[in-house]
Amino acid sequence: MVDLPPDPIQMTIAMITSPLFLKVAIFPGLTSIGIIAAILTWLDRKITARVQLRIGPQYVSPFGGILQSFADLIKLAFKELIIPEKADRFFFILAPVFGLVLGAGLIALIPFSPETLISNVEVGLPVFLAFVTLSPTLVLLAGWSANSKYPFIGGLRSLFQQTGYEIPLWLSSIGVVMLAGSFNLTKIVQAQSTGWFILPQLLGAIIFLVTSVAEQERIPFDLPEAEPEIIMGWQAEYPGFLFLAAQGAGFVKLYAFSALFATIYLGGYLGPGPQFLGLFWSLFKTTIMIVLVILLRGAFGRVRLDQLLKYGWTLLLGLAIINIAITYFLIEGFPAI
Amino acid sequence: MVAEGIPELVYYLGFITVNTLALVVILILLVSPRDKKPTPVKRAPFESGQIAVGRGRTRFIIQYYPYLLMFVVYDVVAMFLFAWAVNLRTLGAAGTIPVLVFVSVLLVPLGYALHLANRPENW
Amino acid sequence: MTDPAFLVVAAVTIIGAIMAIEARDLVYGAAALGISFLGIAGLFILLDATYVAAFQISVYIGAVVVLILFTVMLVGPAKGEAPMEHKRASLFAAVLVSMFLGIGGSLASANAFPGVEVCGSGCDLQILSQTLLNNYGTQLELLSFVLVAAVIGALTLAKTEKA
Amino acid sequence: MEPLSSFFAVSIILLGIGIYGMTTKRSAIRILFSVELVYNAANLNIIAFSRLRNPPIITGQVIVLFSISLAAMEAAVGLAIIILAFRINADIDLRKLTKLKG
Repeated sequence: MVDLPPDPIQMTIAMITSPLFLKVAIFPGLTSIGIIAAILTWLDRKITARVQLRIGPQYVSPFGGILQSFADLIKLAFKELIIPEKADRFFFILAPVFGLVLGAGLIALIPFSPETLISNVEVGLPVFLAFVTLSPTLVLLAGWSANSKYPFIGGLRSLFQQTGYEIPLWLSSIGVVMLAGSFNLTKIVQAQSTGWFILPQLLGAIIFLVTSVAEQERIPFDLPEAEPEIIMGWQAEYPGFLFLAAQGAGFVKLYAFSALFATIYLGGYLGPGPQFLGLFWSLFKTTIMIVLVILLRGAFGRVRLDQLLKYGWTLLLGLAIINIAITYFLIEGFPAI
Repeated sequence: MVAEGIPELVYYLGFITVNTLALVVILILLVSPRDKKPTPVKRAPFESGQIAVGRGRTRFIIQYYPYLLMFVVYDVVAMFLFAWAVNLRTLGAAGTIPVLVFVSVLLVPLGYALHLANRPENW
Repeated sequence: MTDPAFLVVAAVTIIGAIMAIEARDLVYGAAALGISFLGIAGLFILLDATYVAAFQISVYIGAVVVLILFTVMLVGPAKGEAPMEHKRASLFAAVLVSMFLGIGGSLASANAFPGVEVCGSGCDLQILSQTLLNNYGTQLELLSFVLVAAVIGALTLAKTEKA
Repeated sequence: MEPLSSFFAVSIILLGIGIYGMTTKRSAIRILFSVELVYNAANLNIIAFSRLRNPPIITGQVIVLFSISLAAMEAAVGLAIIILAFRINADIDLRKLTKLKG
């Protein structure tokens, strides 16, 4: 009896219930990213409001307007997509979409806990940084495609801002690799079982935090979308849902970078208590980092582009190289050379 | 056959791309309202109220060109530093001398680029 | 016979390369070039060279293609894209390409030795770093001088003396 | 495992496209595209040969690390020359770059 190919219904059920699909679609995957990005939008507005002694969103739901961003999501979805006629339609629509995909792709590499890790890549950290290096290119293409002055200037600013902070971001994460001896993020977390890396790597952690805020293009480094100067920068021409995709990518990157900071410097899923609490610990540390980064928004003014570039290349790069030297002497002991 | 972890990453990226593209296409085709006769003003580029004059993709001075060039060079430096940082414990001092020379020699063009970038009359 | 992953990635690379040369607008060409380099990074992953693939993406697409995009935006769209090729050169080029493909095809079919399934020490990261620094240390130092020369040359070329 | 001939064929096709681009295109940036394509075809060949020989060795990947950095530098210098050419006669059509003095 010829064995029939498994009929498609069986196959789809098998696929949907496979553990990988559950991880991809539910926890570290798509739905959790959508919900967390929406909640972060609300949290960002709420905390900035409280810092400025006002109340912030409060109407949409009983406790503190937490569903405000879901209401915005529905409102923006029904807006008309006005694409300027001289705009380049292909890049105009695809650039924010792939910006969102790249931002969400970062979450797959981060080990929230050993069993909810989607892809345990041997070269985890360089792949993460490779995805991070690509997003300003998409912002440049988005700004260029809108074919109007302010978005183009915003796109160019994103390109030049990237050169200022990208190299210190890399060199500060090299300190972690030297201590852990591997790129694999799970091995980095396990290497921190004796002591978290934030203690020997304090300088590196500060540089990493500063440059990751610049990578997310949040205040004080939000030059590409500086509201007062170049009206929302590269997002100025974006209508309805595409504007949401452009904004959402920023909050997904905020979530991804805070999770990476918690994984690299604060010992990921390691913490007192039984082993299955790991997921709680990693999410707890990530939330602390998110609140810290959001508080930065309330406290600092915007940095000028030439200041950012000058200090990025002199101060941040020098501190990153000093951090590598310190870590080297920590490992090798002083009479090394 | 492929390195461990890459198929799941490709599966994840494919899953997200398909979902986002499907969402955008559905929104564009079905959900968002369509204006049959868009007035020219509606589709003009948004310049906070002013009439857009001149080319959209304006000319710009390349005062920050040295920084962009240094970004390419220090990307390459970071590539070798990552390779060195992975097994620093087994390499010891003998392995670090080439990297030390590599990084210190490459500080020279950084100085020249910073010197040039801070003098905008050169561009 | 050949696994589908390789066919998809190779098709993306080749179509990206053709688009990069033939695209009417230079920014489209630069984007197609980026996609072709992404395909080549995918081929590196198929060859178990994941470290090189990660840095091919970040150095090539993250820096070189961005530099090309920057120059295209600075220089490219000033003038309309004139129809460029003329017939005689493309005929000569087509002959050249077919001759190369011919040689390549024959060579490829000749040494069709299949690869070894497991590459133990051949693609281990630690051994990559050890060989890079122990056996190729001096080459690394000489490379730094080449990089210095290239950067200072590019800077002096691109700057103008407002004498 | 993918036999060497298919990787070799891909890199030969890329080489063919690169040479076609170099010979027929007049815009300097297009020629830079094709030079980069030929560079990548060579990198692909080096890694394919070093991975698919009988005991696979690692030196192929080390050589490609050096080659990627040199290609980045070559692109940087090429683009600086293009900017200079654009500044001199406002057009990067190679047939107009005939005056030898800078």
